[in-house]
Amino acid sequence: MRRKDRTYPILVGLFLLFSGAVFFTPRWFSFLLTVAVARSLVVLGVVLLMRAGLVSFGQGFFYCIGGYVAGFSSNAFGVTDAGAVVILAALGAVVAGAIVGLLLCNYRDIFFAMLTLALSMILYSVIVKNPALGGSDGFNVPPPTILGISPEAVDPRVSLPLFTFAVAFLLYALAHRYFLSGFGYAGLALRMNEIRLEYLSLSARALVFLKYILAGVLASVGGALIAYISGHVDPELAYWTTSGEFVFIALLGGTGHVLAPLAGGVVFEVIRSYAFDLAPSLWQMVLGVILLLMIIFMPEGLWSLTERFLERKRDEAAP
Amino acid sequence: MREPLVILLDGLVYSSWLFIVSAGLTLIYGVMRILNMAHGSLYAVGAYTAASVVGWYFASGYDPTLSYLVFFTCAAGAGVLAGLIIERGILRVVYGRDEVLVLLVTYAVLLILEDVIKLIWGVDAYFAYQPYAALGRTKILGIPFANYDLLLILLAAGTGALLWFGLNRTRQGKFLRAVIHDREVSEAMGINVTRLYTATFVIGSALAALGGAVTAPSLSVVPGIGVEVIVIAFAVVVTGGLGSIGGTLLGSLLIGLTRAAAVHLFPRGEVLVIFVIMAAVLAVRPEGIFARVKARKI
Amino acid sequence: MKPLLETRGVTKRFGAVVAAEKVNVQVREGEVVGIIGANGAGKTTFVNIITGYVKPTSGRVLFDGQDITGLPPRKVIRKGICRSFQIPQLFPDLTVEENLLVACTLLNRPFGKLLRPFHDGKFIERVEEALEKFHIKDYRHEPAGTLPQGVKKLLDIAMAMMGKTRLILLDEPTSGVAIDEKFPLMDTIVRSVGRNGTTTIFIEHDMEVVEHYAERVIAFYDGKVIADGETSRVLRNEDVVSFITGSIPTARREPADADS
Amino acid sequence: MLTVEGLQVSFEKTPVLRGVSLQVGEKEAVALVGRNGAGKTTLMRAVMGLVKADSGKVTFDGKELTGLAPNERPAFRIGYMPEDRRLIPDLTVEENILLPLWALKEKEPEKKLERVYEFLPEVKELASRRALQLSGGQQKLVALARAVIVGEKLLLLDEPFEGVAPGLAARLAEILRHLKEEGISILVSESDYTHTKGLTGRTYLLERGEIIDVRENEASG
Amino acid sequence: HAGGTLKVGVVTFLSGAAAGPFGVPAKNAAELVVDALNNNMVPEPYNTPGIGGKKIEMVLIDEAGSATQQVTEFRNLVQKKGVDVVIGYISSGHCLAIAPVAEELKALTILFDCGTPRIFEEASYKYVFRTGPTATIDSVGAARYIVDLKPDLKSVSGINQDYAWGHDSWNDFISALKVLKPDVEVKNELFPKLFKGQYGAEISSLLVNPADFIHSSFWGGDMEAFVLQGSARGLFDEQTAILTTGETAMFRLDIPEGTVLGARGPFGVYAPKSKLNDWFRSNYIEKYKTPPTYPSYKMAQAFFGLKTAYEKAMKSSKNPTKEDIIKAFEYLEFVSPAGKVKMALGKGHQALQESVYGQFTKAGGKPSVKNVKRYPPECVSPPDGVKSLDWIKGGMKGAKCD
Ligand SMILES: Nc1ncnc2c1ncn2[C@@H]1O[C@H](COP(=O)(O)OP(=O)(O)OP(=O)(O)O)[C@@H](O)[C@H]1O
Ligand SMILES: Nc1ncnc2c1ncn2[C@@H]1O[C@H](COP(=O)(O)OP(=O)(O)OP(=O)(O)O)[C@@H](O)[C@H]1O
Ligand SMILES: [Mg+2]
Ligand SMILES: [Mg+2]
Repeated sequence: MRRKDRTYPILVGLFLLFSGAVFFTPRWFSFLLTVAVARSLVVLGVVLLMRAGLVSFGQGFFYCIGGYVAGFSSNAFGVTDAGAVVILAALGAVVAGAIVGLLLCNYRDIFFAMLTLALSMILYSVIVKNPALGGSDGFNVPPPTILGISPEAVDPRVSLPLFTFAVAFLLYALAHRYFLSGFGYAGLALRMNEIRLEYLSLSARALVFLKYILAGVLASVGGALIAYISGHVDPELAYWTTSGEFVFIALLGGTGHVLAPLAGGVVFEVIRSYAFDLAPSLWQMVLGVILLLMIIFMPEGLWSLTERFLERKRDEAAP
Repeated sequence: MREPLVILLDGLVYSSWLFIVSAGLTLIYGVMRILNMAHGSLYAVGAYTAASVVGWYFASGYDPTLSYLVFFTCAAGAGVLAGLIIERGILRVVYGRDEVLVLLVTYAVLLILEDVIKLIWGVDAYFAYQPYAALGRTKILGIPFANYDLLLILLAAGTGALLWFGLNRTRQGKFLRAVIHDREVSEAMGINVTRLYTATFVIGSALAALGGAVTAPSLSVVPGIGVEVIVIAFAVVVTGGLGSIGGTLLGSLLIGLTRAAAVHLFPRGEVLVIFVIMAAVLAVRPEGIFARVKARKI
Repeated sequence: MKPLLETRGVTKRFGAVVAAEKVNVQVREGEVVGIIGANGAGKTTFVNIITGYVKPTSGRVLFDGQDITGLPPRKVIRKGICRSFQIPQLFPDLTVEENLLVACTLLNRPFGKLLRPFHDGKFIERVEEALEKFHIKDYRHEPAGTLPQGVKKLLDIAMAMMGKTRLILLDEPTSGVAIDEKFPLMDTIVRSVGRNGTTTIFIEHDMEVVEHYAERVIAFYDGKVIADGETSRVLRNEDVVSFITGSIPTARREPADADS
Repeated sequence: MLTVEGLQVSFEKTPVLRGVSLQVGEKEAVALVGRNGAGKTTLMRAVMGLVKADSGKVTFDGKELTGLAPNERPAFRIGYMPEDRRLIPDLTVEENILLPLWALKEKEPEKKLERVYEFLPEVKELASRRALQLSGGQQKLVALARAVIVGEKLLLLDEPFEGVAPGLAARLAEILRHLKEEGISILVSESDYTHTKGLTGRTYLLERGEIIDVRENEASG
Repeated sequence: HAGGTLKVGVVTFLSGAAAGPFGVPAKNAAELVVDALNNNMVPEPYNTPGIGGKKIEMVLIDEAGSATQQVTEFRNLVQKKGVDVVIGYISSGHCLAIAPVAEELKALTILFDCGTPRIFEEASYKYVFRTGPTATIDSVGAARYIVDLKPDLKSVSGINQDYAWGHDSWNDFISALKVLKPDVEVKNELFPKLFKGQYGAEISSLLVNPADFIHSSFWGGDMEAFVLQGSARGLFDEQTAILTTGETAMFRLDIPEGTVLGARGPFGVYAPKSKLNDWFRSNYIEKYKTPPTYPSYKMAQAFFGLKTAYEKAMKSSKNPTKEDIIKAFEYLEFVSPAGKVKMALGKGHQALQESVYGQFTKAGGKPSVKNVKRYPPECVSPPDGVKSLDWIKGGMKGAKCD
């Protein structure tokens, strides 16, 4: 039996909850939440690929593109509206993704992972070498207007998180719809047996191409949002460790559901923040140990907790 | 006309280092399908061990010629120990799980090891320069080269030959290939898979540590040296074709030589070279130079 | 009448191994053809070549008069050819039901419309029908990867038959299937394809199945066609007997025989 | 020789074998017959230790196997042929066959290899080819050879005739009979009686994880 | 402590490659100075307890991680931990990212080590100060020094890390040198990847085309590896290296005789003799068994700058507000173990100090420096309001060198 799908109402509920948090929790927390949500969009892209059996170690490529689109839009081209920039960032990702996707769609497994990594590292070194792009130090991004509302009119510390949540939850809803579509399942099928997929008249390459671009769009939008949230972009956005972290969060959350990346993202930021706080010089170890324990006891990611919970409830409900 | 020859020599030295550093990675991946992110940390463990041992050795005033043996052995020993702990203590629990998940486990190990190293050795630099300088230098084409570096080429060649022989010409090598392909049926055929896994991981770790040890004398051993090594080792291994020792050798040569050429002729492009080469090789041969044979599925 | 499928001088070499040598075969619309042959004779390779999984070293494959040589499987499939596999090709982590649903959706919905929800009522009905027909209803919620060998086989065939087909190629459909399921399975296949005049080619090692269902038999040996013709004639062919079957078929075994 | 007592196996709480008991005596061939999903493969795998039994006991030659690791079993001269062939694709056919002997550190594996080739000249022809390119049936033969070379006391054969051309299948049955007469115990699973009819002395009928019938074959010799 | 506590967030590298050479020496200095101030053990002019009588409470954070992460942590420091002042940041990228956030949060922030002049040249900040000199003085000082050392120099090579710091250092250096010696020839311009560690090919390249001097702004492990590998291959036999951060390694590494060493200002061995310096140096050595290097000095300098400004602000009100402190801090002059510091640039937010270079020698058996030359701030730095590179390329107009 398929469970009744309550994802959309849950998304709306979460959006309201998160928005409320902006007003009712301490500033540092709502900031952390905003960062986590924006970054979890990138993770959502990683998950989208992972469901199709593709691990991208180079989502930093798009993340960085999004960030720099935001940066350049305001600093060089005078486009300062976050709404417009998010759309621009998405378009940027489509263009970039379509170009490199043509090469990438021939690869699977570790080769896909390494090539995506190579691409992001190439972007990284291009930026580092290029003073016109800000070099390795990057540059600052001024606060945007949000759908026409200037930062003077409404405190960006309120408007930016709300905007981020709105964009993110909209994309989450779309992604959920996608996961339930023919493409979503074709992705699962791609992971498991490409020969059969080919014999079901679907081109695996076209599918990979499409998914790569979609994941890129998510990452790019996440990058643009992060650029505004942190007010700064630098090539570190494209560095492989950044991408690695996204994969890490994806696995932390799990790939079973669209909300998993969100759970992973928030938990990760909180854990890291506390690890930094409690063990300033050993936070990596704390993080590593937590990660290890999670993998050993929760191999399906955080999301499996909710599955277990629901299962228990169902067992209880049954006579 | 001497520049091309200098490039060749520089490239060979660099390739040798690349090979020693990546061989363990490809071995572990090839056999266990584990992309060991902690490889770099094991490299760092080797480097630190070597540096400490060398420091102690020279401070005690023993015979310098024996120092090489001593610090190689100690570093490899440290690698074996670390490998054993990681494999028996952690990896064993996650065997059979998804490849990506195991990758994450090694990432966690990397995070932990980085701090363990910091706890043991602190953050200050360690030096082990005596063995590097002690061998003197040779002028080739008027350019002095450190004899130590030149010996590295021999060491790499030796390691490569040994590994190749072990994998392709011995029964243990055949067992490894059986296990690589089908763990379960190998067990049913009487192969002790657990032992083979442990052995592989330990050898791979020892190789990583050895890589660190041979590098230590020409470096200042500082936190983070391991992290830098991982990406480049991955690039080499993927270029050559995962799990193939010959491929790794070729990958090292290709990347090492091009990189040396770039430094001499086009210094600004040096960083890009590794990835461009990798992308170019993969564009032509999607599974690396020596692609693994695929089983017939239909 | 123009043949539906025609191979002209198809040859395939794998290094020193010749898996197909100048194979010339013509199959008419609506025919039910059995392929027999020793192990390694080139039967699977023949199917692989037709469906584009393997490119022939030389020779042509024509389908309905069109040259389809070297087209990738997905394009061949779109022309109305489908196949099942000797080693079942399933999506191991999806349930039986989902496997069928994926097959049904992908075969019947154009790429552009894949954005529609996957659980579509029309397709669910057809999946239901297939579960019924192939007697795999009990397994519907089990992941395909852990199914018994025989059920995997059934599912594999069911998936192949989810689309609109003019030619179906079955690679050892009954191998691994329990004895008392073999005939019902073949009945199901022949009945459901026979309805719309689909041409059927099946590779088979069980001579009783061949005898019972094939109108015509093609015998392969060492990459070559050594006999081609009406079933009983081929099965009595000397070469066929000595190279492949080992004996001339005797009394027909009835399915019920197994329990007596 | 082989005794299975009250074997119980389940996957995720669903029982697949429910208290199966059977015996294979010395110089005896026994068939395991059942429809798809009856649990034949699971039974064989449990005997090889590839799946964990919840309860029950497997003894061979008077020694209990239950707690041993799978890789300790070939030392008892048990040969196993899995239903889905599972050769090592990048080893040659010959290496594939020799693998279990190497694992046992056998002194003169070549001698035994010669004997197997005598039985199965088809395999000898393939000896130097890599296993990955073999056709389905060829792989089956090699897997059989690999089981035979080590199984000097017991052969566990999971559907060995499936996908084998009829002429050859008849010969395989012949070979198995010969081996049995040489003193090897054989447990063979089949969904079909045709090939084992003249071979096996006893047939266990398995259904939904239970033995529902045991039949002594008069045809046994 | 009658006056309560002053919470100071300290951000510096505690892990990664920058921890050893910079992060931990800076952290050590912070601990030393905080401890000494709290216990009123510092000599004149800082012989009053704490900061304005308040006990200093230090909150330590690792600088490792991306700029986004640093921004998050900065917010945590200010909004969650409620620190009064943040002292920190070694990476220029982090400084650039933090400055506007500090401004947004109205959080008093002292950048202690990062060198990029962009911070106050591209924007102006109210809440942000930098108590260390910019990187401009390193490069201009280095150029002046080698011209003084070898007036007939013909050629230079450069090997710098492939990121902003390396590129900027080289650009400033070569531009300044070309002003001083218009026909100097550049033999090599190498930019190996950051943390590459293996410089075989680069060294060959430098050997194939030798120059009089080799400029390098390498730091930490990279610098030390370069020196080790270069020495082993005789790179420094004929060519003299200028290591702009070389001072950090001079007590640990066998540096070739005559190598030009910088300390990014009058720090470390170049710190002028004073009671404060003697106290700092000897206490540091006693506590950490190694002499303080320039990052230690710069950290101490940040604390002393804060103390001076705070106490100056207290003169007008007993409990100074942030605004009071800022007003006191702008254009402040104070002393540190490295001598006199003037907050002269960036509208009074950017410190100015002299540039000092010397040559390494082991002549006395102990590592030390010879031929030390000091260039006054006005000689190596643009006047307030002028961008560094513009100033250098424009011929370093208005430089006052004597
Ligand atoms: N790993 C597994 N996880 C879950 N269920 C399993 C697993 N392996 C087998 N099963 C289940 O156990 C039952 C018995 O399967 P088994 O493969 O033993 O049957 P079989 O008698 O060999 O059938 P066949 O003749 O088709 O090969 C089946 O219902 C199958 O789904
Ligand atoms: N990809 C390949 N590479 C090399 N050789 C191959 C390849 N595919 C098939 N062969 C060889 O071609 C020959 C024919 O194989 P094919 O699979 O067509 O046989 P088959 O008639 O289907 O046999 P079976 O009844 O055993 O399935 C065999 O000798 C096989 O080893
Ligand atoms: Mg076949
Ligand atoms: Mg079975």
